[in-house]
Amino acid sequence: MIPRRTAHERVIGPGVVPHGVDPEHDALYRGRTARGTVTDEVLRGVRGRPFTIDGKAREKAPATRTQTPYVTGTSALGLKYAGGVLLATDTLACYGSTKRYKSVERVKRVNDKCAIAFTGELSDFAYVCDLLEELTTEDFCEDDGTTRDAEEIYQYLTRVMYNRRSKFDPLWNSFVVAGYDAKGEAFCGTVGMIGTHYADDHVAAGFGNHIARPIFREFYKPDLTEEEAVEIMKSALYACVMRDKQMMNKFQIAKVTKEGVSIGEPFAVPTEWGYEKFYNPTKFSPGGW
Amino acid sequence: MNQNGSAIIAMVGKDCVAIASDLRLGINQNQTTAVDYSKLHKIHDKLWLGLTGLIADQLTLAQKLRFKHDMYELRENRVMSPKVFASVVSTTLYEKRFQPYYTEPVVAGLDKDGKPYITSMDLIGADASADDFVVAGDNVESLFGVCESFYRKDLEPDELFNVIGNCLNAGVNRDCLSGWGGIVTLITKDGPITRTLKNRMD
Amino acid sequence: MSGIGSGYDLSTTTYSPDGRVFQVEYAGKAVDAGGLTVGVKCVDGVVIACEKLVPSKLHKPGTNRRTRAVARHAGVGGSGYTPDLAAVADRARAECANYKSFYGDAIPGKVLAERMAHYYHLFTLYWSVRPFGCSTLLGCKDFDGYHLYLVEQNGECAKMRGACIGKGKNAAKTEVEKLKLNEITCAEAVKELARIVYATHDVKDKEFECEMSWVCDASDGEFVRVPEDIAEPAREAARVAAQGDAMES
Amino acid sequence: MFDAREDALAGARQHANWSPYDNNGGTVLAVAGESYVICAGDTRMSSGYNILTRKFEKIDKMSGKTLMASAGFAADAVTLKKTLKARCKQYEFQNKREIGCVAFAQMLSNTLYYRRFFPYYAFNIVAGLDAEGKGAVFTYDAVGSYERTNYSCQGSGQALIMPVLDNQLKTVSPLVLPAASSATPLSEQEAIDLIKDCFATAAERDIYTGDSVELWIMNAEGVRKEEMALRAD
Amino acid sequence: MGDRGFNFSRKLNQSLDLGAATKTGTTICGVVFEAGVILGADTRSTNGETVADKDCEKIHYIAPNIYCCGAGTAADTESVTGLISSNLLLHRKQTDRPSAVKSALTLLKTTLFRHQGHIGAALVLGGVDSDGSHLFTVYPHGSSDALPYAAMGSGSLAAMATLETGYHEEMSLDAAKNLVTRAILSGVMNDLGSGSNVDLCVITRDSVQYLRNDTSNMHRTFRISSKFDDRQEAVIDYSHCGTATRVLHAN
Amino acid sequence: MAVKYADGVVLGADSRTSTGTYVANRASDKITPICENVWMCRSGSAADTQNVAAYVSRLAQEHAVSVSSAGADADEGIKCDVKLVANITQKIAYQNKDRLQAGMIIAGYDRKLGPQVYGIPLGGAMMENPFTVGGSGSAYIYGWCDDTFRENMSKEEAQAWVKRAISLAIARDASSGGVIRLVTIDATGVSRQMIQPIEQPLCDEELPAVKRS
Repeated sequence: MIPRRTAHERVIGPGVVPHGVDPEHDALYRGRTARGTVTDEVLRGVRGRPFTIDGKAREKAPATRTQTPYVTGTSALGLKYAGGVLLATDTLACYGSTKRYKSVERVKRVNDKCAIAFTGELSDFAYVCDLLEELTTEDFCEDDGTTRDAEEIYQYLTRVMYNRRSKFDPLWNSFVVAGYDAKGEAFCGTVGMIGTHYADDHVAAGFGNHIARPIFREFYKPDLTEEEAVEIMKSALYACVMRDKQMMNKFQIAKVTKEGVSIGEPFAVPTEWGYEKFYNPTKFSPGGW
Repeated sequence: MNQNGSAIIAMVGKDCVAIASDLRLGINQNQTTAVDYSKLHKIHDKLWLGLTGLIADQLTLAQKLRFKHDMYELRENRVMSPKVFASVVSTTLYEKRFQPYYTEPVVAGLDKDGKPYITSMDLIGADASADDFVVAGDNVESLFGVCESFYRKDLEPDELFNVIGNCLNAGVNRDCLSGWGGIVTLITKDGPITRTLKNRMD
Repeated sequence: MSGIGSGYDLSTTTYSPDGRVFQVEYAGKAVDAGGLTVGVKCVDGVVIACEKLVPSKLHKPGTNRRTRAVARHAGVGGSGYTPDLAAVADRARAECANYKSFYGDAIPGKVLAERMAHYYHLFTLYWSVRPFGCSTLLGCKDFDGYHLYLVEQNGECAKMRGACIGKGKNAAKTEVEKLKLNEITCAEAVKELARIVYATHDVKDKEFECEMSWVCDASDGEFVRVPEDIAEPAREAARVAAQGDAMES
Repeated sequence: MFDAREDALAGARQHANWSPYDNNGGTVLAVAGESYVICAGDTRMSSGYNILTRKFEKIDKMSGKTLMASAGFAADAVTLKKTLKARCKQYEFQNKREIGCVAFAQMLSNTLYYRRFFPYYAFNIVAGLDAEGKGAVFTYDAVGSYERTNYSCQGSGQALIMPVLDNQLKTVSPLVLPAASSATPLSEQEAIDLIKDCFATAAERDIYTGDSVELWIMNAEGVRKEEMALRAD
Repeated sequence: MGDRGFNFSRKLNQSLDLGAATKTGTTICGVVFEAGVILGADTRSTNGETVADKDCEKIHYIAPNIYCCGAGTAADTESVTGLISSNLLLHRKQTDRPSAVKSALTLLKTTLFRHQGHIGAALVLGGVDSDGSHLFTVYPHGSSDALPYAAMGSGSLAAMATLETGYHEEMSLDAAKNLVTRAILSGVMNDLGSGSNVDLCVITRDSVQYLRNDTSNMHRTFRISSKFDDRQEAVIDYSHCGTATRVLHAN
Repeated sequence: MAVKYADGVVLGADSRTSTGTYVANRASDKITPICENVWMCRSGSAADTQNVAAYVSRLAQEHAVSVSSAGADADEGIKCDVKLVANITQKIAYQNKDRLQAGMIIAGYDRKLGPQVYGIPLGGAMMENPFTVGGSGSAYIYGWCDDTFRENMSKEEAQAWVKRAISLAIARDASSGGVIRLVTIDATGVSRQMIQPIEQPLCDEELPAVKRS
C-alpha cells in the first residue's frame, strides 16, 4: 500500500493544514495529487542502486532520506506555569491515515533542565534524539558542573533544522522545547521544519497551532498554578482530539520543573457525545442534512 | 486591476463627498498612451461613479449603468439615490459572475437629504460601503495607507479637497501604472466642483 | 654512530639490532615520569585513582583532570604526558559515540580497549608521528559487568584485576597485590587506593592531588568522580597514615 | 548503469510539498534625523493566517552605532543576524574598534549577494549614526542591492507606509551635489509620533502587522527603546 | 501565437481567475441554546493581505425567523442568501405560513450543488420554526451538517476550540451569547483573516435580535493630534506637509 | 456497512466527516432514509452523496405514489422496493461517474424479496450481497468480516456484529471516528441507535473513554 501523504504547512510543520480551510495554501498545492508524487518517489526507489553504506557514494547519491513523511505524529503542545513548563502530546503515530502505532512516547527527556516533544516524521525524530544523546553524553564527559539548558538545546535544534532545510533535505519535524534557561527561568519554544523558531509563554507544533493556541491565548496568565495549567492543557487536548483526525484519546503530559523532568502516564480526557442533537441530527430535515 | 493603471479615492466630509481619480491611461502595462484620462463618470449632479481596471470593461459598464440610470429616470421621473445606484452596479456586476467585467467601481454621492454615501466593490459586486473613505485601483495598499493616515472626520469641503488631493498624489507616486496628474470632484449640496491636480509625470 | 644502540632511536620505523623500537620505549619513560595511576576491579565496580602532580601553587584545585569520562558507562585515567592523555581520551569519546550511533548500544569494554590500543599502535608505526607518551587505565561497565583494562603507550592492551602505571608503579603494585581483589568493594578500594597513592608519593614532588573516579553500582553504572563525602575522608586517612610512616622512617 | 552522478545530473532528486521559504510578515521602518536615527518594527510573527507569536523582536543592535531590522522569513533573518554578529566581532578583533554603520551596511550587502542564487528571504533595513554622528538609513533588497536614504520602510506594510513617509519626509537625495542634508527635518519627538502613527495605520489595514511596535531610538546619548501596543486582531 | 490579430489568452485567463474578488477570511459560528439559536460573525473583509472593509455585515437575513452567516467570496454569500431570501418570501406569500429552516437549507444546498462549488459560499444557517431550533452548516459544494454548535470560515478552527470546550446543552441566553462572543473573538484574535467587531443575531421563537457590533473592537491605538481633530495647532499637520497640491484649473 | 440477517437488515456507520486533518463534523449522520423501508449509507464526497440521496429519495417516492393504487396512507409512510431504489441509485451513479465521488450502500426490507443489501461503489457498479462494507475504513475490516460473518444471524447478533466491525475500523482508520450509528429495518419497521464511544468495544492499546460531566 502506498501511504497517502499528510498535509503540511511549511512552517508550523507536519500534519496541519486541512484542505479547504486555507484557500491560499490549497492554491499552492493545487493540481498536485499526493498519490502522484509519492508514486514517483517509490518508482525512483525501484530503479535505484544496490544498497550501499559507503559514505562518499551516499553523499553523491540522490537523497533517500525523508522527502515525504511516512510515520507521523500530530500536535505537540507546551505551556508555562508558575513552577515550570508542561509538554503534552498524544501517543499515536499514523501511517498515512492508518492509526499504526498507538503507544508511542512522543516526548523525550534531554536532561534535567529540558525535554522536547515532536510532531511529524518518527524516524527523523529518532535521528534528532541521537544527536541530542551525543550532545548530552558530551556534557556528561566534560563533567564541568554544567549541563546545556533548554534554550541552548532550542538554539541547537534551530541550527540543525535550518541547516538541513538549507541543504534541501529537511527533517520533517516540528519540536516543542520546554525547560529552564541559563537565568533559571522557565523556557518554552518551538522549532519548525524549515528552521522557523520562536519562544513564547505557550506554543504548539502541528495542528495544535490552529486548535490549542486559541485556548492557550484565552486562558494563559503569568502565574498559573500547576493544577490550572494542567486543566488548560487538558481542555486544549480535548479540543484537539475532537477536531484532529490524526489524534487519539491517549495523552501524556510531561512536566519540567526545577526538580527535573517527569513524564506522566498515559490518560484519556473525558469526552461528550451525548448531545440531543447528536442522536438524530436529521430528524427535522429529511432529504436535507 | 493592473491592465491600464488606475487609482480612485472617495472620501466623506461634512455634508460633502469627494471622489478623485488619476489621469493615466496605459496599455501593455508600461506604455503610457494618455495623460488626461479621467476614470470618473458623472451619473447626475450628486452622484459620481469611478471605475478602475480594464478600460474596455470600464467603458462598457459605464454605458450600461448610465443607460440603466437614464431609464430609471425616465420611468420614475427622479434620479437614483447613491444607495440604489450602488445596488444596481452590484447586481450588474454579479450578473456576470463567471465571466466578470474586469473593473472595480467606486460610487460616491449625496442622497436627497444631503447625506454622503460612498462605496467600493470588487469585480463581482461585493460592496463595502464606508463612512470614511474607500479606494480602488491597481495599488490599493498605498491608497489605503495614505487615506488611513491623513483622513479625519467631518472635514469641511476645502479641507476635504486638500486631504483627498494629498492622498491621491502621495498614493500614486510610488505606483508606475497610475498617476500623471489627478482629477477631484467635490460634491456638495450646491453642486459638484471639479479640479485638476498636477503630479509628477513619470 | 658509535655506541651499539645509537642511531636506532631516531624513528619508530627502525628496529635496533636486538629487535627493540627505542622511540616506543622512550615513550614508556614519559609514562613512568608521570604521576601514579592505580586502578582496581572490585566486586561491585572499578576504581581509578591518580596522583596528580601540581606543578604550581597557582593552579586551581580540580583543574587539569587526569581521570575523564568518555561515555556514560566508561572512563579513563592515565599517567604520562597529559596533553597526549587528553588526545587519547578524546579519541575514546569519539569511538564510544561512533559505536553507539552505529550499533545503537553502549560500546563494550573489550571493544573500546581494543580500539584504543589500535589507535595507540598506529602511532608506533610511522616515521611522521610520535608515539603517545601516556598509558591509560580504562574502567567500564557493559553487558557482563565491570572491567578494568590497561592500554599502554606501545599499543598493548590487557584486561586487569588491578593495575598501576606511572611513577612508583612497582611499589604500588606490591601494595595492590596485597589487596583481596575478589572480595573488596569499591567503597573499601577507595580507601586503599588513597592510601597507596599517598604512601608511594615521592616527597621530592611537593604538591599533588589524589584524584579518584569510579564506575560502580553506587554510581548507577556511570563513570563519575568519587563523591567528595567518600573521597575526602579516604584522603584524609591516607594523609595521616602517610605522615605517620614518614615520621617512623 | 545507474550511476549516482548520472541520477544527480538527470535531476532525479525530487522534493515533496515543502518550500524552503515562508513569509512571516511584519513591517520595519527607519527614519534618520540630523542627530538621531529611529528604527522601528512591529512584533507580530505570522505564517499564513496564523499568528505564531505576538512578541518577536525584529530589531537587533549589531554594534555600538548600528541597528538592523528585518522582516520576511524569520529563520533567514535570524540566521543572517547571527552570522553578521559573528562577523562584527571578527571585525572588532581585527581592527581594534567597533564596526561603523557604513561599513556594516556594505558587509550586509556582501553577505546577501553571496547567496545570490539561494537568497536570504529577508527585507532588511540598517539604521545607525555615521562618523559625523548623523542619522543614516540603508535599505536593501533580498540579494544585496542597497542605498543610503533618509527613511525607509520594508515588509508587509511597506506599500501602506511608504507613501505617507514620502509625503511627510521627502528631502534631498544624499547623492545630489552640492551636498545638502539628507536628514529628515523633524525633531526626534515628531519623528517618533509619525512612526507610531504609521504603524497604527499599517495595523489597521495590513493583516500581518500588529500586536505592538518597538522603537529603538539612537542618538549621541545612546540607544533607548519605546514600545506601543497595536491592534491584536 | 503570432503577434498579429487578437490574442484572447489573457481574457480567458481573466475569466477564470477571480483572485481579485474580495474574500472574507472569516470567523462565523452558531449555537443552539435553550430558547433558540444564536449566530455570530466577525466584521473584517480582506482582499489578499489588505483589509478591504473593517466593519462589514456577514449575518444575512433569510426570513423573519431565519438568518445566515456567510464566509468565502463576499459577493457569492450576499447573492446566494439574497436569492434564497426572496424565494422564501414568495413561498411565504403563496402558502401564508412561516418559512421552515429546512426549506432554506434545501434551497441553499441545491443552488450550491448545482454550481459545483463555483459559488464560493460557506454558510452557517440558523433559525427557529415550528419544529424547534435548527442550526446547519452548508459547504460551497452543497453538502450540509445539522449540529448543536457550528463554526465556519478561516477562523473556524479557533472558534471551534472555544465551542468544543465551552458548549453545554440547554444553555441560558446570556451563557450562549457569551460563548458565541468568545468563539468569534477567538477567531478575531487568532486568525489573521478575521478581525474587528463581533455581530450577533439571537433568534428565539418569539423574537429576533440583530446585535450589530455587539462587541466593538475598532479603536486605533495611536493617532497624531492634528488640526482637524481639535482645530488647534498640530504637532504635525498632515495637510500642509509634504507635496503641495497644485491645482491646475477648476471649473 | 450493511448486513442481512434472518428477517431484516442492519446498516451501520461511524460519524466522522473530515476535510484534510480537520474533523468538520464529529457527529454526522451518514445513514439516510430514502423512504420508509429503504435507507442509504453514504461515503465519498458529502455534497455528492447528500444530493444524490435527496434526488433518489424524490424519484423513489414519486414512483411509489404513482404506482400505489390504494392511495398513500399518511400515517404509514411511503414504501418502495429495495431493488428499485438501488437501481435508480445505480443509474445516477453510473451516468454521472465522471462527476460524482460517491460510494453508496442501499439496504432495506420489502415484502417481495425480504431483506436486501446492495453495494454501489465508485463508478456505479451494483452488487447484491449478504453484507457489504465501504468507505475509507472498510479496508481495515474486510478480513474480520469475511472471517466472522454468518448467514441468518439474529437481530441482536447482527447489530453486535456491525457494532464490532465499525469499532474495529475506527480503531485503525484516522478518517473514521466518533459515534456508531445503527439502523435496523425489518418487516415491523425501522429503529435507530447511536452508540457513544463510552459504549463501544475497546480495542488494543486504547484507553477506555470517559464521559465529561
